[in-house]
Amino acid sequence: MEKLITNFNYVIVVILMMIGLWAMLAQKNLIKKCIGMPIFQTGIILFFISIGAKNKAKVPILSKFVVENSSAIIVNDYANPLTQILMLTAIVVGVATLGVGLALAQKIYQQHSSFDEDEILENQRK
Amino acid sequence: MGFLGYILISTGLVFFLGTTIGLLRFPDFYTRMHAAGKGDTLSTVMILLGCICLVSMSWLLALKILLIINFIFIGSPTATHAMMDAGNKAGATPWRKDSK
Amino acid sequence: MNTFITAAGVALIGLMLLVLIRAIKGPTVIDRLVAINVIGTKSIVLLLFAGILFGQLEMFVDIALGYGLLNYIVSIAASRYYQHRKSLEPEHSPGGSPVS
Amino acid sequence: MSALPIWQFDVLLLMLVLLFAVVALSIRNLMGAAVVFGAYSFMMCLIWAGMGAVDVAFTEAAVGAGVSTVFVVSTLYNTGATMQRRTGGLAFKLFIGVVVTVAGAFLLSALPDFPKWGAPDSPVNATVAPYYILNTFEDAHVHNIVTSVLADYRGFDTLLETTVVFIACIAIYSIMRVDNAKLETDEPAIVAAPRYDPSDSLIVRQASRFMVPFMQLFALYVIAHGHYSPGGGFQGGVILGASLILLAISFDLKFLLRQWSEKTLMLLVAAGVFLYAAVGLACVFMGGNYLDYGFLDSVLPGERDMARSHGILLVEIGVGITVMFSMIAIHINLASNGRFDRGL
Repeated sequence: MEKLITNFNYVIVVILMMIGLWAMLAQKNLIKKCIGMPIFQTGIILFFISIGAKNKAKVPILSKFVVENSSAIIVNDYANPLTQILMLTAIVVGVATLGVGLALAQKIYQQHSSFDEDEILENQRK
Repeated sequence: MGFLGYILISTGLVFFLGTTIGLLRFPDFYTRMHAAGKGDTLSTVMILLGCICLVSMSWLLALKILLIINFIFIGSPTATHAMMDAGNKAGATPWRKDSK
Repeated sequence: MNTFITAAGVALIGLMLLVLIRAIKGPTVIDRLVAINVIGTKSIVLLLFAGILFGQLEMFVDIALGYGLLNYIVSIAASRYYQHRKSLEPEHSPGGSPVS
Repeated sequence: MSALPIWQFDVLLLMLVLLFAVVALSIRNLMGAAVVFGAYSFMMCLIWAGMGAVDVAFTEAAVGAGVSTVFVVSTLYNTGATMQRRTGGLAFKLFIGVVVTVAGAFLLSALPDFPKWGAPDSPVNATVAPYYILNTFEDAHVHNIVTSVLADYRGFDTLLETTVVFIACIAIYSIMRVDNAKLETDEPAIVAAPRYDPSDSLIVRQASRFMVPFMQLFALYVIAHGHYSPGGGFQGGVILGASLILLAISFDLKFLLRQWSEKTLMLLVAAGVFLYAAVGLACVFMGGNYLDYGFLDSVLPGERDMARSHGILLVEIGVGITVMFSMIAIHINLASNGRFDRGL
């Protein structure tokens, strides 16, 4: 129970991933599926960012003062940059893949004039 | 200077409270838009000005925040206009006294 | 000062929650759009508050500036959408709109 | 050092973000769902900022406010779907819910083994990451550690991510693009949108005309100043793309296509990746490894560390070009239904 409070971020991560996965599997509407995909994705991004966050740390940008006086850099003053760059690219790639999903949905709508999975399947059987 | 900052931020929060109440309580889209369009812009501008007064910062930083205020001052009323236009074109009906 | 900013930020988030009620309830899409626009403008303020609390405002002000510039694109897109598609109906009465 | 992490904000915002996710999925009107999804992205941006990930927050801000919602809106515009069909299938939804909950329970069972939230001595923070923090200024003369890791230490990763954006753009192009000449005979156009409409709002057009130059100037600043403050090719590219998308929305798609023809757009999408790869190849010719910018010091001004700094700038420009034009190409494809003549 105590872990539930200190590791609160992971709980949110898991719940976000569950919501996204549920939306992608259970929602019949293609647009809703396309919205569920980024929710799942932000769950994973939140996992990475929150695992790299440090208590009482600043943003990972060296200040002019530290650099010019060549004073020792204290590692724990800066948040983890590595997890951040892994996720930074993932966001832009995510919006590009969202575009691919929407393009597919739009093409399917042109064929079947519906976003609904059941109707599309019915149309195909005819 | 700091005192002015506290006052400006508090006033901005009060205006935002007004916006929120207006958004929640007004009966139709146009009146809600009235509350949101005016109160939102004004409260944001006030809080940002309060930030400039409250925190000691370089002039470049203050200029950047003033630029944000400038863009909000142009962008937010444009958005309000566009949404009002959208509501009008889409056929949102205005509230009348005799409508329920 | 930090306590005041923290309190103001928590108050802003609380008021945003109230605005979210309009986004959940809002009978038409346009109502939701108004609420979301208000939330977007207030995110700019919250970003600046985060910058003040971190003590590194110069790093956060760029993000806020980007938000200030980009915040109204969605409203204009929605206005274009409703210029050509007159399909504004409360969700609980589907009426004659194309259901899919 | 008044470094104060704002966990109290974060806990509130994390609750709020769950609420937004649920609301976005439960609204039956698709346009409403798209709009609320935009606000979900605002909240996420605030959370990243609260955890000190400013670059990620910037990317999320540019993507969430500028492009992703507009993509969904243009898809809805071209299809004309407004409402989700009210389907039964409650048993199916519940079954999926149970499956997902079981999967989530498995993940949650690992909860006690994770390091504490914000612990500085967790394996992630204590093994590899300190090297970057300690050495980035000596190696590459860059203040922003994220930029140097992005474009220099992990340059391969970013090159391939840029390629993924490029490939996604190509995929959308090949899915959506239709031949205008054939279209009339094959099937009737689903949307009979009017052409340029003079009754468009003058206010919106004038405001866009005022804002777009500032947006582009700001985006160039973001790309160039990414060494010292949050920013870089991805953020600047998305803002540049959003500025042209704003032009296309507030004027007309034709207005944009008069200046950027279809061919130019697609060539420029490829040109960004090409610039990135070419900088890497130039390093090979100068005698170093692929993407080892230090060996460009005879071409670029400065010593080896400054050469790395300038190499990073070149690479960021390449990323910016690809991201900008792929965002525009994706928008035009989605908004015009692949016809490249008119649309949202």
